[in-house]
Amino acid sequence: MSEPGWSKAELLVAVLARMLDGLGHVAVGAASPIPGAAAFLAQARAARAMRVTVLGSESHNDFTDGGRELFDCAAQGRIDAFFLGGGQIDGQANLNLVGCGDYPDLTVRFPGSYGSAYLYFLIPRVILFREEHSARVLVPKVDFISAPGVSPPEVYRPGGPHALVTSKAVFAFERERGGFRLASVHPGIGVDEVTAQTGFAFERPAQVPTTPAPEAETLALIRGPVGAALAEVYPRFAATLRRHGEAS
Amino acid sequence: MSEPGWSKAELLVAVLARMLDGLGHVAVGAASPIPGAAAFLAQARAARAMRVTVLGSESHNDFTDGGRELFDCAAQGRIDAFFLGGGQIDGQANLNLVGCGDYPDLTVRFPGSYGSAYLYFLIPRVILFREEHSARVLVPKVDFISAPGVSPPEVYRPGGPHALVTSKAVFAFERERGGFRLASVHPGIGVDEVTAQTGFAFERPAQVPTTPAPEAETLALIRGPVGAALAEVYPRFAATLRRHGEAS
Amino acid sequence: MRPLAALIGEIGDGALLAVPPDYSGVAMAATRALIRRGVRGLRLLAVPQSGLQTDLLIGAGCVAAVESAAVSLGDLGPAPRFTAAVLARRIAMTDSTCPAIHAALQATEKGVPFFPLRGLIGSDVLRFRPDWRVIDNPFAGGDPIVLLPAIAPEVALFHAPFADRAGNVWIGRRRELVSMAHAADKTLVTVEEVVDGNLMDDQTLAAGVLPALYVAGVAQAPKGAWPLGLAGRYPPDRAHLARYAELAKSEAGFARYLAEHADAAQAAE
Amino acid sequence: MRPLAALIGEIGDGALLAVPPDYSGVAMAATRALIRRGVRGLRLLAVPQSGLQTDLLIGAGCVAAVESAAVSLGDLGPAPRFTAAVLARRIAMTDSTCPAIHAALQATEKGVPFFPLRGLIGSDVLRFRPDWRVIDNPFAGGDPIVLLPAIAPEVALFHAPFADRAGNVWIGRRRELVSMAHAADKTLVTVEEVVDGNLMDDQTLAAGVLPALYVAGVAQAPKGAWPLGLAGRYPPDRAHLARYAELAKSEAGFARYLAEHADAAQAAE
Repeated sequence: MSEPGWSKAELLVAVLARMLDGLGHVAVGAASPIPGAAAFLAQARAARAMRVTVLGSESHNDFTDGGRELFDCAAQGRIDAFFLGGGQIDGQANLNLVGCGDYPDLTVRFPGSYGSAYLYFLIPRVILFREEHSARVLVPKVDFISAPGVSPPEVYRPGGPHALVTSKAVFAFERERGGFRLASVHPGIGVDEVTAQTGFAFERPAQVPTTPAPEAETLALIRGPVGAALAEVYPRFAATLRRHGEAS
Repeated sequence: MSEPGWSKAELLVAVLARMLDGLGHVAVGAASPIPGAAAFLAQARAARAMRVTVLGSESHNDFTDGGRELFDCAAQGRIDAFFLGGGQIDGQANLNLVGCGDYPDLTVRFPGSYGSAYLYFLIPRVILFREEHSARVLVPKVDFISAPGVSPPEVYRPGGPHALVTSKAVFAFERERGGFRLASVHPGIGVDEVTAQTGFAFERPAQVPTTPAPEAETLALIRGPVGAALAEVYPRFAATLRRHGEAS
Repeated sequence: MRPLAALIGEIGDGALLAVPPDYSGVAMAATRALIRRGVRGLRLLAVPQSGLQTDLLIGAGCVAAVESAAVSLGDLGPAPRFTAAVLARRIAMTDSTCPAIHAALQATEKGVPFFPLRGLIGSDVLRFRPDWRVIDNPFAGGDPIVLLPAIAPEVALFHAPFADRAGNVWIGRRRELVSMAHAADKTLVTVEEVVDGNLMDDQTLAAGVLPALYVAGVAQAPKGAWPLGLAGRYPPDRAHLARYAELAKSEAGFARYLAEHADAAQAAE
Repeated sequence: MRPLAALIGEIGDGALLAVPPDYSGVAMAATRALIRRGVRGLRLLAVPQSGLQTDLLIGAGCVAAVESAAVSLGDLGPAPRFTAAVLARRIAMTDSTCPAIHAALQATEKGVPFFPLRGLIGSDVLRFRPDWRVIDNPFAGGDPIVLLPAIAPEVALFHAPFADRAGNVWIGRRRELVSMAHAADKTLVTVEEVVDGNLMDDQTLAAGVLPALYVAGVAQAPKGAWPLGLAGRYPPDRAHLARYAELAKSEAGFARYLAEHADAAQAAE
């Protein structure tokens, strides 16, 4: 198989950015270079001004009201999209950022829930992003629910999961049904491989599309202005993108 | 009767300042020159540092968290004393800053309750100050309770009224009993006059003391550093004090 | 940047409009423009009290309702048009107390339906607020505490020293403006001047900035708080305010003041 | 100004100690001084998360309990001593979520016993917090909402760029430090430098000041956040942090790190 003209990271950036096009304000966590790049990409090609807030950044973060402002801002409905990950993610889009085992008797400890138990409820479009696509991460049922994927109708919840993007595939989350549907598999990945590596059940169309490869203009943006914007926040990742750009 | 060597305003400043001696943090409203002067006087002679916050002042107000900070600060227990007045004050130390009549059908309208409905509950030593001593102001029962003088035991109330100072007399408030006791009458004022001009019932000792006149050192402080500190906040009142100082 | 007339075009008849106190940057030029335009039925929320601005809007017939902890001209005495309108029951007055207004805005800022607040119990402020609730503190029992419903202004309007072209507004220590803007659907700001560069690039300035994220529009209005003052820029015009306090005591005097200072002919603003 | 040793003398064994996240001004020099002094039984409250500081204190045996939304070394990976201590149940870990910690401090700041917060319902974060309550929104009905009890730290400890001799501390945009200080009984601050004059006299600086009113003590500690960074002053020492992340994976490695960097011999700090 010939080398594609793009890296896996660039593919993922392009996939995530498509989910952000047209939004007004996208926020990204401090340690999220691929989502960060996707936000800058969507911003670079946005028809109307798009705001990108990168937590922990000095130059891409205009908050001036302390650590609570992100959460207050989300509650005010001023953030349209955010990214969350998880040590475990299950088929109901429940997220586990705390650990494996019978809490509090854990066998594996993750850092903790951060703001997930809140932001997942309040931000309309939460995109789950986890590069590792394995039955270890994508489990039938998480051991600890840092944030639930769905809520009963009486629970105030303007937000929730929109999609799950991994290194192998894209799943859309169907809120009504409360489950994932395989939306596409990345170039070179088979549906069987995805099924085998996914610990939870999911719907799939009769024909599973292939995730579209990044277009030339998209790659040019990623390797140009997006990389430059990233450099302050994610210097190591930005350097990787630039190296790839120079090599190609 | 010979002219005393002090003005009524100076007497009142001295009376109020005695109630502040030894406290750590005194706050004063923007339109309260005599309480403001009393706070600066207490500060000028304090053995340990006393903080004075004048609302609406630029140089005597270190708040940096907006209009709510005074109230939050009081709730945190970081303000020891404050002054309140009232269009009407009754014998239970209820304050009316809203109006006279059968609310909302008022015949007289005052500006409004400001923060009284809150600060009266939370600041340990609230000193009621109203120069006008008349049956119109000091009534048997206020028409509208902006802030109640006493609360049932189940109500959270670390604060409340300490004393009432007018142009004629000083009343101590007895919280247990929920009523005023005449503490002293100002020089030249008779107890009968006070009784006649007070619309509410109050306790009195067999011998009512005369309010002590301000000492020479006190007057020197009022006419010197206190006047200077006042000048930024209450320029017209400070000028009055200074004129009296020059004349005496 | 937008022209002042376009900015206040965002304030429709009947809007729930949040305004700051007299010392905190009042958009008086914008207020006069609103009066000239003939806005009607405003529901004013004073954060947490108001003076000249509210009195002027009431006198000019622009106001249906006021919620405030107080309305007064400070040491210049009562707010005459407010007082007359309340006594005549021409406006719906909702009496509150300063921390309750701050807390109700903070509730909206945090996206919660209510905020708890100490104090209040036993006051007639509480008794005449059927929209407030007293519950028993669920963590203690036998501890009554007031819950205030969140207040969500449609528009917040104020005046500030300067902004940049991105819409970042420097408000300095006047952080009541921050909560107000966070709570409001739309925040409109007039400024003394517009500066080059981005205020967020200077960490010292940034500490006093309301970010553009919360700002729906900015218009330049030099001396835009006059005759009130703007901290650090100019003091209140006390002679003018005293004249207002005197004239506004009568309807005729107020009409004269209005003709002089907020007439449609004064379109320079 | 006080010597660092005197400042941390205010932090007793078992204190409920609030600390900021790694990017917000962590008093690392003070932390090393606490370790040298042999403080024990600290109950750390991360506002709302923590990293090196918490890991170091846990590894050095100073910590009985942690409440946090997360503990991690960021892109350098898990916090090894935290992870080991939690898995071995050697410390009492109370899992929270960022906005809940902010809100619980705001409750103390406002002097109320609880704060409402959206979200949370259906999470195991809530399920394992018997101290949190779900009530039905009294203003709506059929609308469950979480109430969080107020958290009142005994001490808040952080590092800031500068302070004046009156104890006013410039914190700039780092306003989580403000709520933390308002909520804490005592706030202790280390600073890079002490400046002449009063910070409140300059309105531009004043906007970023935590007033002395809330500050129980200030000590000068140049590079006091090292090896973490201090925004606008110096970046994190990534090589050092990477070495820590590696050494701290084992108890022996951590002991070696501690001997090198927080030994009693290092009394220069």
